Amino acid sequence: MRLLYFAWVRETIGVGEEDVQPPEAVRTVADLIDWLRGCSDAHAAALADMTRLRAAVDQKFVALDTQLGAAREVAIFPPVTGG
Amino acid sequence: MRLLYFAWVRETIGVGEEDVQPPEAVRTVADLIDWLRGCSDAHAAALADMTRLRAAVDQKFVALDTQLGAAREVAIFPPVTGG
Amino acid sequence: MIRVSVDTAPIDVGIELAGIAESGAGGIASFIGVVRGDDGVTCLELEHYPGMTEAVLCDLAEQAMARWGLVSAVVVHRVGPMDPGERIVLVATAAAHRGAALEACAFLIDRLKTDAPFWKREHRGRAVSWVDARESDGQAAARWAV
Amino acid sequence: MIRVSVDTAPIDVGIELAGIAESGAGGIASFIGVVRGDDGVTCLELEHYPGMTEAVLCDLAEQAMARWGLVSAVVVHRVGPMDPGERIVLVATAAAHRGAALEACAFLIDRLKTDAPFWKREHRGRAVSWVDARESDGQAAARWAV
Repeated sequence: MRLLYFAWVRETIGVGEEDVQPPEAVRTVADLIDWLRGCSDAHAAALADMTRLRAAVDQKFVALDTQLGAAREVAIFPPVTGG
Repeated sequence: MRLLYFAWVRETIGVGEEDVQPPEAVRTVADLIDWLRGCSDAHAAALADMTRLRAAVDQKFVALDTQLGAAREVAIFPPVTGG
Repeated sequence: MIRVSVDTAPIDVGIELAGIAESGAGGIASFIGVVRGDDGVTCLELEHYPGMTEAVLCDLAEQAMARWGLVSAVVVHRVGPMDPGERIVLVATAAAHRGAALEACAFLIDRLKTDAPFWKREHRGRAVSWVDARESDGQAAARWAV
Repeated sequence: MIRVSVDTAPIDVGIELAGIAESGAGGIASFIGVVRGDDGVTCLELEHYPGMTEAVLCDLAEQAMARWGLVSAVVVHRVGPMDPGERIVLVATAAAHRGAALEACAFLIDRLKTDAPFWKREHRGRAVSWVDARESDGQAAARWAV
């Protein structure tokens, strides 16, 4: 599974993208975030507060309790601030 | 008193402006229009239907029953269609 | 900053909008009216009441500046003959935030339609006719009553 | 006609708006977002999600075309670093009548703010901070729910 990070999530984790293979127990986006927190201190710091995070699965915005299913690309980022 | 005509009022009367000296009995814009109808056949044709006319006194839109007072410039025209 | 212009020259959108963004403006809203070419019109002529027109447009711009706390308001109206596709009018507003700019822009074009002394005449080949005022314009202007 | 662009190049308003008026458009509404220079910002950086951004903007433009019967919709968003006074975004809509163009323009900028994956970072001299999302943007977008 391809992961993308943006804005301060990217900065704090230190990379913009990475490939991961989460275990079977990771079923939702929230599960994935929870699991990623264990990957490094930087991940733990960036992903500490779930209320400050938003996500997209295969380039569609989704709620954090969304099932990952056959997701190929998951992006995690703060609320958007364009325009 | 200076009179200005615009759009089809101007075209029908045949001039864009003229100076007139209406009698004392002409007190409102409507009185003025009524009196102007007697000036020529062209005036009578242009000013026949009061509901199709609008007016400005000294460059401010006014209702047709407005007193002329010390008006120096009166404009008579159809409803505006700019923009 | 208020800028009002009534002129026979074509309207240059890039120049008009470049001049409007002063310090403090976060958003610029604009509306451009164009001569429609899809109903057989070959030429549109705009007549106006010199002096009164500029005074009305300045007054509307001042109202918009005060009501929406604008940084700038620009109203440029073309007069004389013009071809389909050419610009008749440009209204632009600059404000700190977009809501103010967008609302003030709608106010200016709605009220210009009913308050400014312009008259349109359409040519369709040799046929010439004065354009009638539209009921819907009165309704659009009325929604800005305070 | 729909045109969506996400690019690091400066936005040329004259070119973007000149291209939008096709036959049948009587009115063109536009909104331009500008980097404000009045609160100490020396540079604004825009990051985005390539691929998803363009897809979201196209989808919003298609929604606007259908809902307001537009002739054209243009969304141009700049990314990368930019200076105060520079344009961040241009949204423009063309329609037969002004009401549709003005409403669709407000819809596009309101929904872009909440739906498109852009993130702003402000530089104030050496201090750098990510911009927080605003509650008021969510409210502005919500009024377009059908």
